[in-house]
Order: sequence, then structure tokens, then C-alpha cells
Amino acid sequence: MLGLNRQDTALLIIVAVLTLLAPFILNPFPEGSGLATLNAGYPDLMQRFVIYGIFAIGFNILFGLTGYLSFGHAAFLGVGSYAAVWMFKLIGMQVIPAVLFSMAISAILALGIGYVSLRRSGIYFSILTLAFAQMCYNLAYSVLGNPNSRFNLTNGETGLQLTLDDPRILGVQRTPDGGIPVPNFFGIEMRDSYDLHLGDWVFTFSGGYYFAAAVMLIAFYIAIRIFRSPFGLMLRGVKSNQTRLYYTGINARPYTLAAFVISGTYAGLAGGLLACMDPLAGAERMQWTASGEVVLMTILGGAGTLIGPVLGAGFIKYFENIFSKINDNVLHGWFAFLPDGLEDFMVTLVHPFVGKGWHLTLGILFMLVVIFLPGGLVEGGQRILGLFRRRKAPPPGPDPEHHPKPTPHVAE
Amino acid sequence: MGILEVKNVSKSFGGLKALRDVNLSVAEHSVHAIIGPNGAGKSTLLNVLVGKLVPDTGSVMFDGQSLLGRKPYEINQMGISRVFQTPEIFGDLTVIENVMIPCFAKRDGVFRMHAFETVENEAEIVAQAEAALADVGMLERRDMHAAALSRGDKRRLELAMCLVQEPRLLLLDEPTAGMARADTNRTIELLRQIHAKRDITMVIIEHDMHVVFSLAQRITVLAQGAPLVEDTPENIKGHPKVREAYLGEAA
Amino acid sequence: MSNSKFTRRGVLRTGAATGAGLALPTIFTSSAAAFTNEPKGPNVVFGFNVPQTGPYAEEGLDELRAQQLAVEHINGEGDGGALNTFSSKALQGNGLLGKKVTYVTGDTQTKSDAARASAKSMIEKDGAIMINGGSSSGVAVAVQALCQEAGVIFMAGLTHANDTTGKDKRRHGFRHFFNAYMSGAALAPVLAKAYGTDRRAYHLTADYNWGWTQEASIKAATEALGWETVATVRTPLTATDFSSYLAPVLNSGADVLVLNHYGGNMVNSLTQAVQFGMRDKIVNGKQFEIVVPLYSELMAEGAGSAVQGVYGSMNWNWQLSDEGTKAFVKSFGEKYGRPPSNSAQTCYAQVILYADAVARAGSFHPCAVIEALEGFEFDGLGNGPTLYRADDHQCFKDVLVVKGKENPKNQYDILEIVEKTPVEQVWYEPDHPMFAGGELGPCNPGE
Amino acid sequence: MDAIILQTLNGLDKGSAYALIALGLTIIFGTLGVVNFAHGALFMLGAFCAVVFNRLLSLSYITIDPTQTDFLGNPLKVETPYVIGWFGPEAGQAIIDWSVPLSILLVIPVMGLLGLAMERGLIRYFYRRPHADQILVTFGLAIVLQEIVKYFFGANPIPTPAPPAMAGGADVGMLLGFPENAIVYPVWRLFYTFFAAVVIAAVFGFLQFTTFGMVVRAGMADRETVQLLGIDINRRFAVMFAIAAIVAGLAGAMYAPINSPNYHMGMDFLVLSFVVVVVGGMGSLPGAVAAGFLLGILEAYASLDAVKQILPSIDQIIIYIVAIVILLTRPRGLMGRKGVMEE
Repeated sequence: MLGLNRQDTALLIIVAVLTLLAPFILNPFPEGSGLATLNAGYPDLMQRFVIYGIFAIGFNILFGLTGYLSFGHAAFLGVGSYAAVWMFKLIGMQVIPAVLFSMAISAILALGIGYVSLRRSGIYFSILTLAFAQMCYNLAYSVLGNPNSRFNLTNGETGLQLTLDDPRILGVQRTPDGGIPVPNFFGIEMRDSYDLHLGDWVFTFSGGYYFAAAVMLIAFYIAIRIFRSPFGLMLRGVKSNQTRLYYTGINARPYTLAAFVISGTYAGLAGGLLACMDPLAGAERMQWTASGEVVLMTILGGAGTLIGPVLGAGFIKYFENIFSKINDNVLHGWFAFLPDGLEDFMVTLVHPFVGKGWHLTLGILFMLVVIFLPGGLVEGGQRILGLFRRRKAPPPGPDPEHHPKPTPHVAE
Repeated sequence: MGILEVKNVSKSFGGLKALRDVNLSVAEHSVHAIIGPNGAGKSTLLNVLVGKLVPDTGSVMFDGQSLLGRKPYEINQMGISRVFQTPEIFGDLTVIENVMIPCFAKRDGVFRMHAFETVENEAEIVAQAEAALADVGMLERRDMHAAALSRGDKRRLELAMCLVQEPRLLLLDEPTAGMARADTNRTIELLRQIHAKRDITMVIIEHDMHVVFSLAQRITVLAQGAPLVEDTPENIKGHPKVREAYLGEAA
Repeated sequence: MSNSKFTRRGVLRTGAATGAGLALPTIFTSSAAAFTNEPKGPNVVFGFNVPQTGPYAEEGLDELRAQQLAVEHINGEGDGGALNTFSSKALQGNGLLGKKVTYVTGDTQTKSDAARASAKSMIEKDGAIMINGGSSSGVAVAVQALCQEAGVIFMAGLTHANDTTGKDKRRHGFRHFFNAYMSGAALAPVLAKAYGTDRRAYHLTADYNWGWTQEASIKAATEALGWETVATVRTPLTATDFSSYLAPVLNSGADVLVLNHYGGNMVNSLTQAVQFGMRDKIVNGKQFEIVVPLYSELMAEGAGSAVQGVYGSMNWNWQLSDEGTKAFVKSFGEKYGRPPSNSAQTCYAQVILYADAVARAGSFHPCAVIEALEGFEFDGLGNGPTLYRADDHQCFKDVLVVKGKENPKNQYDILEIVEKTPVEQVWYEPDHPMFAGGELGPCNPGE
Repeated sequence: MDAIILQTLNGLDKGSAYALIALGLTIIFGTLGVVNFAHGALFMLGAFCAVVFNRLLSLSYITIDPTQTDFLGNPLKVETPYVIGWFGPEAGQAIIDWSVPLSILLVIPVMGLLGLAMERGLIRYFYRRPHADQILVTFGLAIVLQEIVKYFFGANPIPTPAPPAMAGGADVGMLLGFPENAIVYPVWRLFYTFFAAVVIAAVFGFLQFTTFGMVVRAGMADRETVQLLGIDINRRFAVMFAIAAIVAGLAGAMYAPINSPNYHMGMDFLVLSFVVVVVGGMGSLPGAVAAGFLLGILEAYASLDAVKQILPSIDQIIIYIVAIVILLTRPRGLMGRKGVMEE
């Protein structure tokens, strides 16, 4: 289907079903129950899952395929956001031009940064991209963000936001009740949502989420096509052996540059979508920590795999948004069934790992995953699946035809 | 006029003169071996031919066109393929993918964005690659990871990757280095078959005299960066100058 | 089917809301509420959005303590704290409009992006009816705009930049904390008195929004009293080593160094300035002095002995002797074993003020609450008589000028109050050039 | 002129910190081939060693003084450090005052053991793993280390003053014939530069003149050959990791008076130190030191007001501009070796 083989079609369908049903899947606990804190099915977080998923998918096209580790991808995310907010300010609140403009601007920036940085490889490349991104961040924070200067492109620390007196030449300056209009997709406002009550459960369907999810599915589909294409094969060749590629009549530079621009465009798309969901662009989006975050997402999920980066993105965003909100109150609620002394003990025990300690849990998880699952979360999934299969189908004789792939080699 | 003409090529690294005034003419469809003791400049010459090094003086012409200043991938696109001393293959890719990359390179040139086709659907390319694998007897390993191959298989894979491009000139850098006798003989047989079947011009750089004398039609002996003799294998065998050069090495 | 601008969850905790969608099974229900997160169950949810990680984590923690204390007092637990001294008696210590106040917490990370994500989650997921807290102006402005769009009330925590109630003001945002203009207006006369009117000042300014407004405010106020400004130098916000900016100061002819830095920046620049020996120098025949216009006692702790004798301003200090302060400090100190910081006091007051406005309005409807807060005059929360000005939602009250204590008696005894600048002296008109531009916009019930 | 001299001094002491951190990072890169994102955390732990040492020396017994009261009006608890009890107020106070330089006594064993434990317990399993895995695991470790520190010491910076004798400014200019106050520079920072020079010299001396160091240098140049000679290079590399940890720890401990330690100070330095290492060139120790000082001095010059007037905010991006220019003109940084981390 859609030019994909059976396996990839199955993957795409599974991902599509999961994203469509995300409001159900992410809200497994009934409202009002103690565990409802762990629910992630509210619009903002669901939007973040898919948007950072796009960011990570794009990053993986560069890093997973070519092995070039960029430490400056946040610059494209940030520029994408600024571009989208400027479109909202100047043109109107329709999201399509905003998103397209984000992609165009970040593609241009990626072309420039990529052209220069790709002259070097390995860690030299990483540091070049880092340097460019940090420059963008610092400029956005200070020189380009001074409200008193004529070149206030970013509004500095506060972040670029909409105001009532923006021109919005093709849209309305203010809504009938005098407020700032909301980004919309042909009338569907990104903030629209609809609640479904099923017994004690509540499921929220958000317009913004489904818009972002649709974009993510398209982005994911394109990524699959790229992975399976001759172009993707060349990129994997770059990662595997550039010398051989060179002596096989292929110039690796335009391939890597194309991959860099594509992945920068993905980042810009993600940044633009972030701005569509919430029309404010802050400079922190471009800081090295944000670049590092997408690196971590990709490696955590499984670099070079199709679905890994999306899993990694979801994982990190879940911790950031859910674990950070578990305070002692919530913990007492969880352990209320225990006798008092034991309850307090459990709360004290769990306390350092949640709420303000969510960083600690995340750090420990990074270490555990990389130590025990060298292929990232995807490998974890494969192992579980493997266990399951083995149990289901006890040795019916080896079948090399169907398991031709050797386990990850350790050749070096 | 040979297909490859090297004229007065010199190359120094600092004070060391690696090549001095090398002249070489390789006739089309021939197998030409370059031999010489260690440090004679064989590898430097090869690197000049493939565009990795730029000579200080002289010219290198391939089929009437200069190779100087061209990048390795441009030189490859002109029809020159190279086999390395230690096989350079795509370890992370499967065997068939390894062979498909040169197929694409031949069809699409140095760069082409085929981001929306699917590799599996390129029937023609797949067929070419499978044929090339069959030629070197590796078709049954087509879905293995290349890194998991044995050393000999890696060499044969690399050879298949070069042959699938149907080069006009194949450069072989010690194609049997580190091989056991039996393997060496198989490789010799394979190269002989290929030459017979496809009539490719080959330049072999080799240490192993057994290989050289089994395959080459002409031999150039390099010593201290300069060509010593160029002749047929029969004449080279008993040549006093060659003995002298090799004796020095043996001692 | 009905669309709602913002999801409300507070409603759902009761499980009571039922209604039929058009052609859909009855399990599809839509709930008609008058405004965002209208509380329909036995509880009402407040959202406390404070930095829990990053450099301001400690300050966030202190804000959280104060917020929890305020919730206890509203629900009638504990000793009632400053409710006993508060001039408005609408709050009875029995919850809010018959509902028990509960709260959720979030981590701003002192980044506007993360702060908005966290606030959105509290609004969308937890049904928070108001957001309170924060430790930076960038975050305050960002979250304030979000609350305006969402239709909930934002009670700002520590935010000192003029813009929060200046060009970035919003109908749904309220600031109890003082601002940079007020710091300048309060500080300048005291400085002139202590150091004379013939002084030459050298400004080091954190290169971002708050730094710029602070620098402009202090510069204007001191120059009006005869000081000369030798130089204003911008320092990167992310800097930790200020030596290259401090090195030229002594040689510049300046005899006062003004550090427009906050938090970690302030700790480092002040400590390092003292290491340059500036406090021991005589320049232009006068003792060289350092001024830190905005103090935070938590950060002053970090600077250790370097703060001794250094002037600055504060919104409030636990050493004040009025009844409201005493009641709050006692309540806070007994619960947590330490005196509250001025950001804690602001957050406490903001929670109480919001709850009181709800009680006086008799409704959680944001428009009613805004109306109750606008122009509200009160006393007894620790800052003396205070006005919540309707034009820009800025509180007007006395401002404290403080000085680092020379011989501290214990670890909390860091600052001493030099003067309580009366509110008249820090008053400005809403159209003052430093605050001009922007408008409050309409009240937005959200649904 | 005086401004230039001031900024040069300033660049030297900034550069000292950069060079010390980069030196350790390069040792780990060069010997173990590991990208250590936890190196900033080691710097931070060093600074907290100084804090802990100060706290240990200030351990106090409590007496109640009924004549004074605390902020709630209860009788004041007076704390007296044991050392003052033992050595009398003057000697005891002097010991506490000098706690930062004395903390070397704590830093060397603690950081050394920690380095060994890290290498043996975690890092060595990652020698053959891709750099991406190394980044993830060391970054995770860095987060865990700094969260542990935050758990025990809080998020606020902790004042850790230099000894009073070294706390003020020295009028360097007077020695050079400038007028008073022309060139005043903090004594502690001058000391820091001196200290860094000693540590750098010690590390180079160790590598240059001991057999151990020679083997390690040979191993850095060609690991396989050295292993073929039957030398257990891995064990030596573990010791080098410990040395790198000690260097980072010393850099951090002595930095404590300049920058009151807080739990995230390591992260603030991490990115910068990577830039320094790469500008110096992968695998080159002299390169790392040279790049540290070069970037420190350039950063100091860029913050001159005269420069900022022409190029606003240049001080914030100068390091990155320099890094880009150097990497584009010299493919492997100042003194990088071919083939190290180029894949």
C-alpha cells in the first residue's frame, strides 16, 4: 500500500491507529482515581508527543541514516517557531502558511549551516553544528530580541508572542469580543476540543492534536519512504563506509547535505507546529539542552530504526510533564491504602524520584536503557516480542528462511 | 596508445621522493601488473591513479582524458574501479545492498535524489546485483550482513561491487593479501574467468609472484619510486635488475 | 456535539455532568459550563506553577511552601495565618464557596516554554481555575498570556520587570510584586542620602528584558538626583564568570557599581566584585560602593558575606513588624522551621487575594473575580495598605529598602530594613513611558 | 593599555579553568576513546568536595544561649565548630578560613576513587560501543550525580569563600608602574592561574617523564601495537581516568570561591569544555591547553566595552565564532590527530 511493502504498511497502520486512538490509550485510569495523575491524554501533552515525534523522526533521518551527529538541531526548531509566529502576526491565523513558512525558513538555515558544517565529520561536525546553534540562541536571546531596537525579531527572554495590534493583513486583528484570534486550520481552531464521557472515564479529542497527528503520520510515511529509497540506501552507505562510497562513484556531500536539510526541515515543521498549538516562541527552544534532548530521544528510542525516535520522544516528554507533577499530595493518595507508618515510608521512598526529582528518574532510566538495551527501546520491544513468540510457538524446527537476519554484529 | 597513460609523474612527501618520473602505458583489455619491493611507490602510484593524491608533475590520461584534479568519484564515473588491499565494503548493509549501491552509482551518477522510489522495486538494479553476486558465487549469501562475512567472501563481495559497474579499468591492490594458498588460487581463477568473459583492463598491484605470473600479460617493476623494467612475464622472470631489486628487499 | 475552547476537567470529578449528544449514544456527553474549568464538584483546583528544577529551584520550593500554607489557611487548617489580620473578612476559613481547595503543582524550569506546558497541563488535565507562582518575568509574561487565552486567572509570583504590568499586561494577569520602576524610585533617595548626590555609577546589566528595564529605571531615578552614569555594560544571562566585566570598573572613574543582576547572576557578580577588592577602595576621594537593586534573601544567602553593607530593594521582608507579617511569619516558621522569603510572601498573598476575590464575588467566574480584584484596597497581608490598580493590575504599596547586615546573628539574619518607602513615592501613572503600550484586553470566560 | 593587561590577566584565569577541564576530557578521549558527558559533573563534584570539607571543618556542637533569640523568638541555638573547641578560636578559625585550599586533601582521594569506580564500574563496558551510547550513558550519569548533590545540598549556590588573606584584590598595576587602581585583580584568581599552571605541568611531567606515562602516550598513539607488546593498557587507562577526574575535581574545588558551587555548575561548563577540546584538536593534550587559554583570552578581549560598542553581544558568541573559524581553516583543530573521533 502507498508504495510500501507489507511490513512497513503494517507498521504505518499500527502507528496510525495508535495515534488516532491516543486519547483512549493515554487515559487508562478513570478520572478522580489516584492514578489519574499518570494519565497523559490531555491535548497539550498529546500534541507534544506527536510534534517532538516529528522532530525526532527528522533528526533520525540525519543521525540514524548517515551517522552524522548534529548537536544543533534545536536551532531549526526555534527558527521554525519564530517563523510561524511571525506569519500569525503578519498574515493571519491560518496554520498552513505558517507551517510552510517555518519549513522554508528552517530549510534555508539548514542549507547554510549544513553546507559549512558538513565540510567536517565526526565530532568536528558535531561541534560546528553546536556552535552555530548556540550563536543562534544567544543572538535570539539578546541582540535580536531587544524590544527597543528595530530588529526585534524574537522578543528575547519573554518570547515572541501575539499582540492585539499585530497587522494580520489577511485575517482579523482581534476577535469580536476583543481577544487575540486563535490559530486555525480552515476554521478548526487548534484549541478546539471535545470531551467524551464513558462511565468514569473522560477522553478528550483535540483539534490541534489531530492536526498535528495527521502531519506526523505524513512525516512518518515520508520517512519510511526515504528509509527504503535508493537515497536512503546511499545515506546508510555514508554511515557505513564513506571511502567505499567515494570510490564507487558517489559524492557523499550532496547526499549528507540533502539529509541535513530534510532533517532541518522536519525540525522546522515541528517548531512551526509547536507555535500553531501555542503561539509563543521562546529562545530556550534553541539552547543546546534542547538540541541534546532530541539526540537523547533518538538514541533512547533506537537510532536508525523507524519507530524508535517517536518512542524516545514520547518517553522523555512523558517524564517531563507527568513525573514532574507528582507531588507528595499525590503520593499520599496512592499509598493511602497502607497503614499510616508504611504510607509515610513509601512516600519518603518514592519522593526523591518524582516531582522536583524527575530529572533523577530520567537520568537513571537513560543509564538503564543504554546498559541493558543497546538498541534502545525498540530493542526492548523486540525482546519482549521475541519472548512472546518463543512461548507461543515452541521450537518447530529452525526456519532460516524467515529469520535470515543475524543478531547485531560485533565486527569491529 | 594505451587506455591508461602515465607520463613523467613525480610525487614527493616532504623530502621523500615517492615517485620520480614514472611513465606507464596500459594497453586496453590487458592485465598489467605493477610489482616492486616495499616502499617502491606502488601504493602512491595507485593513489595517484584514483585521484586520492595529486602528483607534483606529470600527467595521467585515461582514454584521452586527464585524470588530474578529479575527485575519486569522478574518476570512478569515468570507468575506473578499485579493489582495496583490505576490503572496503559497507559492513552495516546486507550483501545485496552492497552491490546495489554501485549499480545505482552507475545508473544515476554522483548524486541523484531518489527519495521516493523504493529500492526493492528497482527490478533492473536488483537483477544486475544478483547476477554480479552469482558471478562471484555469493548469491546464497545475499541477505547476510556484509560485516559477518569471512575475509575471503568480503574480497569477493568487493570484487562483485566493482564488476557490477562494468568498469573499463579495474585496479586491484594486492587482491590476495593475507589469503591462504587455496583461496588465492580460487581468486586467481575467478579473476582469469572475469577477464576472459568481460575483457576488462586490469592493473594489479601485487606482492605475490605466483599471482602476478598467473595473471599478468605485462609487468612493470617499480623500485625506489621509478620504473625499473617493463616487459612480459617471461622476460621479467629472469631479469637481473629485478633480482637485484628484490634481493635488496630479501636481505 | 459541542466544542469547547479549553477542556475542563474539574467538572468531571463529580461524574455528575450528563447530557445527550445529537445522534450519538448517550455515553457521548457534552457539558455546558459558563467558563473554563467551572468547579462543579466538592473541590476547586488551584495550579501552583513554580521552578522546581534549575537555578531557581530553591525559590520555587519556598513559593510552594507558602502556597500550600495559604491553601491550608483557606480550608481552615492550621492557625489561619494572615487571614486573621487581613482587612477583608470574606474568607471564613471554611474553604471557598463551600468547596474545599485542592492544588496541583508543576515545574516551570524557569523557561517560558516549559512553564506554559506545565500551566496548560494543569488547566487542561487537572482543571485548575487559577495559576500562581513563578520566579521570572519571562515566565510570568508567557504564562499570563496563556491564562488570558485559556480563560483562567493568573496570579503572578516573583516578577519584577516593568513589562509584566506594562506593555505585556493582560486582563487575566495580576501582579502583587513590585517592579523595577518602584525599585528605582525607592532606592535612589536612600542612595543619595547615604552616598551623596555627586556619584558616578557603573552599571552591569543582565542582557535580557528584565535587566534592561531595571537598568533604565535605576538610571533614570539616580540621574534625577544628580548621579552620573559612567557606563552601562551588558552581561550575558548565562555568564557565571563576570570578571571580564568587573575588571574595568575600578579604572573607569566610577565610584558606585550597580549590579542589575538577579539570582545566580547576582550571587556570582557580587561575590566576584568583592573579590576585586572594590569594597575596600577609595575612588574620587569616596568609598567605592556596590548596589544590588533587587534583593532575594535566598540568593543573598548564596553570596554569603559579600552582601554586607550592600543596598537593595525588596517587596517585603520577614523582619517587618506589622501584624500581618508577624502572623504569616509565625505560621510559616512553625510549619517549615525557617522564615519565608519575599517571593514566598508574594505567592501566599496572591493565593489569599484570589480566594478572597472569589468569596467577595460569590463566583468563580473569571470576569467576576477580575472585577472584584480590580481597584481592590486591602491591608493586613504584610505590606501595609495596598491597592490593586484597575488600569494595569499592579499592586501599589510601600517598598522596602534593605541593606546586607554587617554582623548577622544567624543564617537567616542577612538583610536589615533601612527604609520603608511610602507608596506615594513609588507611584506612577499607568501611561508612564516605561509602561506604555499594550492593553489589558477583554475578560475571557473561555467557554 | 591597562585595560588590555587587565583582560589578559582575566583571559589567563578564565583559560585556566577551561584548560584544566579540557585537559581531563582530552585524556579520557585520547586514552579511552570515550565521550564523557559526565566530565562537567566531575568538575561540580570537585567544587562540592570543597563545600563538604568546609562543612566538615565547621562541624559544630550546639549550645543554647538564652540571652539571644532566633527569628521566632525562641532561645537562640549557638553553634561552635569543634575545631575551634580543639584549637582555640584563632587557630580553629584559621583552619576553617583556609578550608578551600586545604580541601585538596579531600579532593585527590575522593575524586581518584570516584574516577576509578566510574571507569571500572561503568565506562569500561562502553569502550566498544558507539559514541552515541557513550553520550547517553554519561549524560544519564551526569544527571544522576547532580541530582544527588541537589538532594543533599539544595539548588542554591553555597558561598565558599577564599581564605581572607587571598580574598581581596591585588593592585598589580602598582608593580608595573601604573597609577593606583589602574590594574586591580583578585588575589585568588591570580592564585588560580598559578595553580592551574602547576597542575598542567604536573600532568605533562607525569606523562613525559615516567614509564607509566610513556606507555600511556604510546597507547594513545597506537593502542593495538602497545597491546600486542603484552602491556595491559586497560589498567593504565583506568588510572588515567582517575587522573582526569582528579584534575577536573581540583579545577572545581579551587573554582569554588570564584563561583559559589551549585548543582548545575558542571552543565554550564560542559558545552564550553567540549568546544575547547575540539578546537584544540581531538587527542592532543597540548592542543586542549592551548585552546583553553586562547578561547579564555579572546573571550576576555571580546568583553572589552570598546569592542562591544562596535559589535554588540560579540562577547556571547565569540567562542563559537572562533571555534567555527578554526575548525574550518584547520580540519582537526589546532593540534588534532588524524582519525580520532572523525567518524
